[in-house]
Amino acid sequence: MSNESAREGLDRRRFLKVVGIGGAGAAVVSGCSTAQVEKLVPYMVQSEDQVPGVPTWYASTCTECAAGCGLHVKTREGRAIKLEGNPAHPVNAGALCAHGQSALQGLYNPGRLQGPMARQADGSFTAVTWDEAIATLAAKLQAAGGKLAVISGAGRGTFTDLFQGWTAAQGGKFARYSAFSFEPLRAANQMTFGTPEVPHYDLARARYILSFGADFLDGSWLSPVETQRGFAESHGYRDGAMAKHVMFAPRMSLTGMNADEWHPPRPGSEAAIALAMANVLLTERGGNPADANALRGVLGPWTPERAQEESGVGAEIIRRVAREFASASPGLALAGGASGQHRSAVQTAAAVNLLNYVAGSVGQTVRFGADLDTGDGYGALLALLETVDRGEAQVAIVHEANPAYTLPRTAGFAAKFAKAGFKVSTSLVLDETAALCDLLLPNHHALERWDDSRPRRGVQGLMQPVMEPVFKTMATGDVLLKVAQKAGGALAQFTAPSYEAHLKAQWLKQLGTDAAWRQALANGGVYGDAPAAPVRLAASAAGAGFTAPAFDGDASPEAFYLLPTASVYGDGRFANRPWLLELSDPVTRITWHSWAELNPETAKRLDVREGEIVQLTSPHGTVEAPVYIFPGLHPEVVAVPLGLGHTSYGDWATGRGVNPLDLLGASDGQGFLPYLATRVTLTKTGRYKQVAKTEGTTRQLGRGIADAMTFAQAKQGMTPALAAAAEGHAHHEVNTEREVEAIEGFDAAQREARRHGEYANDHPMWGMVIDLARCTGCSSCITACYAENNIPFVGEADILRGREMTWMRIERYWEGGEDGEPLEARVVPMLCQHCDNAPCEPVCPVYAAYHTHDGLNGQVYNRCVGTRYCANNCPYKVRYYNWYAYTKTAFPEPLNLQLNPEVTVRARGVMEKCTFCVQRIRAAQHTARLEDRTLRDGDVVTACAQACPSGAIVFGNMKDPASRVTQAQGNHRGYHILEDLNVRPAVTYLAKVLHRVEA
Amino acid sequence: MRKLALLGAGSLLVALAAIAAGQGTSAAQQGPANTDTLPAWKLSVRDSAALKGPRQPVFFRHDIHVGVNKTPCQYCHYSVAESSEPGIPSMTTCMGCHLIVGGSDSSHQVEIKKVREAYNNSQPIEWVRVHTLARHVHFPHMRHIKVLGANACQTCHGDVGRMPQVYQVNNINNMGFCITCHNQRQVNRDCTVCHF
Amino acid sequence: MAAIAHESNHPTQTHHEVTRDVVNTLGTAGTGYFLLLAGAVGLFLVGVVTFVFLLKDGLGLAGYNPPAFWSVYITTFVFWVGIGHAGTLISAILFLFRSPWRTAVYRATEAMTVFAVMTAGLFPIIHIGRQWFFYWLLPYPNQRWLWPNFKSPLVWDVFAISTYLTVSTTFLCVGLVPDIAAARDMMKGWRSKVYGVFSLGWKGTQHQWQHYSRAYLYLAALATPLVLSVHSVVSWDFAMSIVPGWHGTIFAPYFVAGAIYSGVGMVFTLMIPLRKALKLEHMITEYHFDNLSKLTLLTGSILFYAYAMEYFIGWYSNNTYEQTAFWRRAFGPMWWGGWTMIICNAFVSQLFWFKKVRTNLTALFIISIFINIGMWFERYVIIASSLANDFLPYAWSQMRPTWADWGILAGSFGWFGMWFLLFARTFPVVAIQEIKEQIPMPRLRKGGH
Amino acid sequence: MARSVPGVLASFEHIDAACDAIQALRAQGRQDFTVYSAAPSHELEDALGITTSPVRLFTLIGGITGVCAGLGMTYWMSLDWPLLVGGKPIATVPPYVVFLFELMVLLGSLSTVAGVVILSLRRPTTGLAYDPKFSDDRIGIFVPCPAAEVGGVERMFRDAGSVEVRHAA
Repeated sequence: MSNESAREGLDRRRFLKVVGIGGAGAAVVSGCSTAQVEKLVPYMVQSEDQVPGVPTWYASTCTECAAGCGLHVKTREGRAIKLEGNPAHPVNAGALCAHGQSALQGLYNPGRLQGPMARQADGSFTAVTWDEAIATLAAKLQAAGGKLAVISGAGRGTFTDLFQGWTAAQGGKFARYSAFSFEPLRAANQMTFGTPEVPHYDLARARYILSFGADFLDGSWLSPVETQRGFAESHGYRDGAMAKHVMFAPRMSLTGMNADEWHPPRPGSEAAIALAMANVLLTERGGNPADANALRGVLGPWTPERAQEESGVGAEIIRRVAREFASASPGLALAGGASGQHRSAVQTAAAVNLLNYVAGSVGQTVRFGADLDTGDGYGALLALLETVDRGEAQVAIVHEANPAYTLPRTAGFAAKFAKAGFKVSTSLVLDETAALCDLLLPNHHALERWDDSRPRRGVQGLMQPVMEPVFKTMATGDVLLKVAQKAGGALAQFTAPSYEAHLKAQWLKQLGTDAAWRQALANGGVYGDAPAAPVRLAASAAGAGFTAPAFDGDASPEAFYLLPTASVYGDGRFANRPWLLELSDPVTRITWHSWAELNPETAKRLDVREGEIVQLTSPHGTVEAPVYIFPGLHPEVVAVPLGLGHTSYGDWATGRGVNPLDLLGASDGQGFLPYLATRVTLTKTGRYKQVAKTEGTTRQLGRGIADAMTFAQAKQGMTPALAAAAEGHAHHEVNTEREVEAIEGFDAAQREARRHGEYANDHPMWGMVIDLARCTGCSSCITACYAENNIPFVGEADILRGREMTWMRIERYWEGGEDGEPLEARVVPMLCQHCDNAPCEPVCPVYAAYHTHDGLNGQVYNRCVGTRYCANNCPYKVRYYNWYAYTKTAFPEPLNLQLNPEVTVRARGVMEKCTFCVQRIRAAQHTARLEDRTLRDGDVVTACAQACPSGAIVFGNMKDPASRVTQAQGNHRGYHILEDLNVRPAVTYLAKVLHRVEA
Repeated sequence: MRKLALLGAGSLLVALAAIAAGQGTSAAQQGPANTDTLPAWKLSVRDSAALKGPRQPVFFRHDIHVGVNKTPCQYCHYSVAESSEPGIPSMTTCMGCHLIVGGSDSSHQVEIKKVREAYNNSQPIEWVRVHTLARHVHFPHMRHIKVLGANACQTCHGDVGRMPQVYQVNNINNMGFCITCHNQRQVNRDCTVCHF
Repeated sequence: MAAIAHESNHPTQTHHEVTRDVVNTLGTAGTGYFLLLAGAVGLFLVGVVTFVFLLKDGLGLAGYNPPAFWSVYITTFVFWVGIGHAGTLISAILFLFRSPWRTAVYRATEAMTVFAVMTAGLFPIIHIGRQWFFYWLLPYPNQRWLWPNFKSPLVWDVFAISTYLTVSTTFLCVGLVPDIAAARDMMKGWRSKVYGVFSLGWKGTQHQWQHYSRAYLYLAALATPLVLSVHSVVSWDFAMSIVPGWHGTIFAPYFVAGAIYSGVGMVFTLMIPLRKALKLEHMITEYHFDNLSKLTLLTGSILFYAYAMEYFIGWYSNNTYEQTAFWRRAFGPMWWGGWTMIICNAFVSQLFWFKKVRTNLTALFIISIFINIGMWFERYVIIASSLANDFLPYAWSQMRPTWADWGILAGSFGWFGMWFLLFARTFPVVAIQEIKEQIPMPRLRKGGH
Repeated sequence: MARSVPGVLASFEHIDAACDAIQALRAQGRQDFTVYSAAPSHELEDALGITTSPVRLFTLIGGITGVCAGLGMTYWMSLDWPLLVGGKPIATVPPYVVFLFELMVLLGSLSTVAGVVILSLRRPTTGLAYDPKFSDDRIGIFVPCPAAEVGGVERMFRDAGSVEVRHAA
């Protein structure tokens, strides 16, 4: 990582609109046609921190969710081309999730508003100048006389402080809201511990993790990267130790897929289980916290048997898991999140709090004091909306929030919001809320502006503009200040000349010196530990309990519980990014559209097949979606993903899929949106839609692709083959001694016969190890790969033909789930294995696929004629073909500015595949050569390994005995997929380790 | 019959000769630099059309800057030793000298005036690219400079110090041009060294 | 003209009758012919238009569903290469075996061979992604210093197909020369002049015959292993890979037998209407069809055995990939294709045990259509179903052909039909001189030789 | 076109008659006469005493050249720029057998045809009298001879059983 430079001014980084050097990224392979005239445009003034052809890195902070991960932004010739995690950042420690990676597609999204716009009398929008826009807003504010309502989704930080102060100065009302606000957690913490804070959950230290409907690995739960990092740390097998993870939730989400045990309770009944467990702990275990005994009265009635009655989960299971939980210290029980947000969600969270408390986890793995930011919550938003509805807002401003979409239709946002006299949006795109507004003041993207964020106490992240704005947008901070100068009056106190100056002044108050400010910029912020704020049991904790939650709609057994799930598309804000639309859902592997999950038995009973479009009807509305049959679902539940069904959110999102919020009621006064609170009836429409999923067959058929072993076997140091043999299915072919001798002799002779030319010299041999015990299947590697390697998306129609271009894909297989066997999910990241004896190479007629001197399976795009024989002969099916000129459709202006100039953009008719990020290898070799040294371990990190929040991927030189990859290869859990083909892959997988229930 | 056979053999020969000629063109172009162009001190922009190479918006005289004034290449192409891109000089680099140097000849003064105007108007000069490498080739300038030294530029770009207007001496998009050198110097000619 | 019993080994016409009957087939043609030709050209144009779209938009238009990266185009390629095997087999191998019944049919089958290989030769170009770089497969000197990969079966293919095309064309043309001379001598006016050019000055002197006969023998001797090798090489496109269902040592003989089987099938399809249209029923008789049927029976039975062996080996190998591939071939999503190929090839060919079938031209014609369909499906099943179910179940997917597949398929039939129709009216479809060789010349004195 | 050669042209419908005539001509010591027939015939060959054609040498040389070219080309080109594929040796014979075989057949057959052409051109037929019936059902014999010998030759042909004897000037 080089050259993190802190720069004060932007003026010295001219963004080249007409890019000469290096080209505008679009290096298209097309024979040797260089006929057209190219222009070289020099800088007016050469900036010191930019060398053409050499990437410049800036530290920043991710704003895609409230977690505030640290970023390193790679720029080339004034364009941000890749986001990587900041290794020094305490939240993400260098990793970055798929949402964070995709921020670039937010930055360069063609759907972005290109400048300020005002609504005309006929209802259409016309472009205005910033001066006009600011003058309009200032005038409206002057006229409003304090009747102002602000909805802001921004994370905590200087901007929010400014915005809040700016609003308050005028006497306006302010609410901070984002869709997943974890209000039940706050309410439960208030109830049990007397504080509404969201604590820091330390999964890394936990030895036993219980999830009560908390989808903490599904990408939308509190701080996703940090959570996953911690989970991999504790649940990833290492040196004979590994935490156990048990999940109680009606659906096997990605979190459930990574659980050692998954038990589906009746929807809404998790609290009963948690209470029963706390009861078991309290009665059976000594050494409980002293004040926990006060809970005996509360927990007493909650026997496992009663919990079984309420939840349908066996009392024996509850008792056993409780005892295991008690014996593993420290443990951690988790609740909260959209999928568990039913009308008893507060009770669930409170019960889990009690369980943690009884187990002594509070203060250990549940640490108060961090105060994770989740906004003001749903209640605050509804209250604000009521004031607007009462006509108490002359001006309404919506910033980084899209309540017109994220609220159920029954909340009546559009009608209530319409009562505001003058409505302003700062949204970057014309989203549903912006479409209702009168004035659009598009904000800079986070990578184009100065800002900061305080995701939790002790962590202050800074953002700096890494490039010139793509469009004629303006940072909202600057808009606020300019409006203040224009409007005067109560706003006259905001005198900072620019938001940048304001921000710096605020930081200097804390940091003191300019040098410290520069240091903070280079580091991406200032990080420290959150002060611990120990909590004790509050008196109100006695109010914990469980009452079965109410559900709207048909109570008859023919109806289903509707479970809206959150994954790739988040709360809907990611639905306009092709990388994420094409990213197959980690659980169902579906792309580009909505679906309705049904349990196989339910589907059989109803006689519906995959792809049959069903109509789901609740008292509040109706949606239609094709069925996906999913074994990891409670039979009485139908699950529909959140985040699609936009009516206005750019070309890619608008009209795509359905929004399950249309089926929900708005509120019943608990202060949060109960996502899981509706029962729906299901009607077959008789129409079909082929489900655009990337999976073929869901079973491994005993082929040992995603191998696993039990914890006991791992502790004995068993190899996957031995473990499989112990399980009674030996899928690995064993050669006789003579065969082995012959094979080895032949192999040695072949190796000797290869030693010609460059192959006779000494070179590294690149290899990779993927630890399946750590991999959760989160798919951030896929998005990182898309970003690094200029991979085009192909769109839904071609996904239906299996033509996705995922150089790195996650294969998900099911094990068990039949004949009473527990359902087990296995994920395995599949990428080019860079086989030593690669079957793809000899079949290429033109040497476009060949083996490099450093052990890579080279793919020379400009030599490829496209016979596709290599792809046929690839046993791993990791070669991808440009059936059409995808690069022309996948990178419309200005998305093409994101293209990595170091990677050739592939033309139509060319085969492509994972290259082990050869451009990074070559760049590292260039650097080493310029510095007159040899490569060191860690000089080359592939994009996938870099992004992986679980740290499951290790890359390096297999010839270096000291390298991490060589050492990881020596692990007894190591195996090669399809080893019996003797293709000798360079990718070694380490078998997953499972805590299986002892018989 | 005989005629047919003769015709066949003849056309084969012609084809072979054509291939051989194609192979030879790069070598032919490499001939001695036109020593007689240098004394043409007073070439004006009107003469540039007759010169080899694309006409530039400003008739920049490499033969004067490099050949006469002995400006080192890296003075302007500043990043060639550290980056795959050699870099083209920023307008300030030009003005570093041309704030003072106004040109001795009227033909020079005209061109220098253009530079000054462009600088004053903050309007960068859009140079026409002479050497455009196909986009699927990654050529690390810095490694070549590292190994061959700072004055190795003319190995590929020819003696620009004798070119009033820069033109392509070698077809850098002929892969054979690269490979010949790599072969002679016994350096790696693996495909993924350049193509990825 | 005496009716001939089909048992007889020799034709009973006089030399003059032979020349007359064959040369009379040349020249003017009826409306039916031009309608057929127009149809063929029309189909060919469908293919051309499809190809233009493929060039413009990309191969995505065709129904490729990865993991099946090959489908209808390669299927049709192998189909036509297969068709192109009967001709040289009959003309070269049966020539070496001195099989008397080949003479009447070999010219037409040889022409069929050449045109089928010409058709097949288009497909490697059509099916690749960057058609305009096809020549990179050839070892020509270039400034990049690059050569093709001689370990790739596709380069073997290039050499095998182009050699086969060259040699079979040469073989056809060499055989044609004396017959064209005969046509030249029997015709009048400009036609005589045109044929005169193509006859290359052939006079039939004993010196010419001396070299010609020897050369023909050597050409036959060279063509014989070539026939067997070409489809072996094509089969190695598959057998050299590791795809379950492809990776079998049985493939070369299996494919060669299949090729001859399909080729003879196409011979039936073409010759039965042709002999009627050209009024050559007395020259191409049931005797010939009976023998061709026996050849079909032999190769069909070899196919039967190969199919059985494939499944047996799939099971016996105890290799899960092979077992799954063959299970899914028979009972998977493409079961219909798998059974079509078995019924049309293995079972239908067994009808030729019955002489009544062998000598009933209507039955033969219908069966030949089954053979054509069956052999196309054989290749489609081998390619599409094997690829669709290989090593990683996650990647499995089924083929769904599109209009672009059918357009090119139709175009290939049009292209083939166009050439064959043109040939049938332009050149003698029966080898005049070879038939004459079988008819003893009259003698002044009885007895003797 | 070259000037026509004077001589006698005889047509035969019967092969034994033609053979008799040939033997008679050979008995006269004539070597330069030309025999036409529509199909090759062993009887005529025997009568003429024709030996095996040297065209087989062309085939042999062409075939051997093909074998050498096939192996040499593949081996040399593999080593010219060594590229490793599938862990196989850089240059290796088994896959190259295909090329030596194909080139053997290709060059073998092309040189055979070339052989026929070259050998046939050694005995050009230009100027020799010819009759279109020779490619139909007649055997023709043309004897070039000066006008003085015409009568004798014509008589000899008639005696042998020729159906038509013509004097070509």
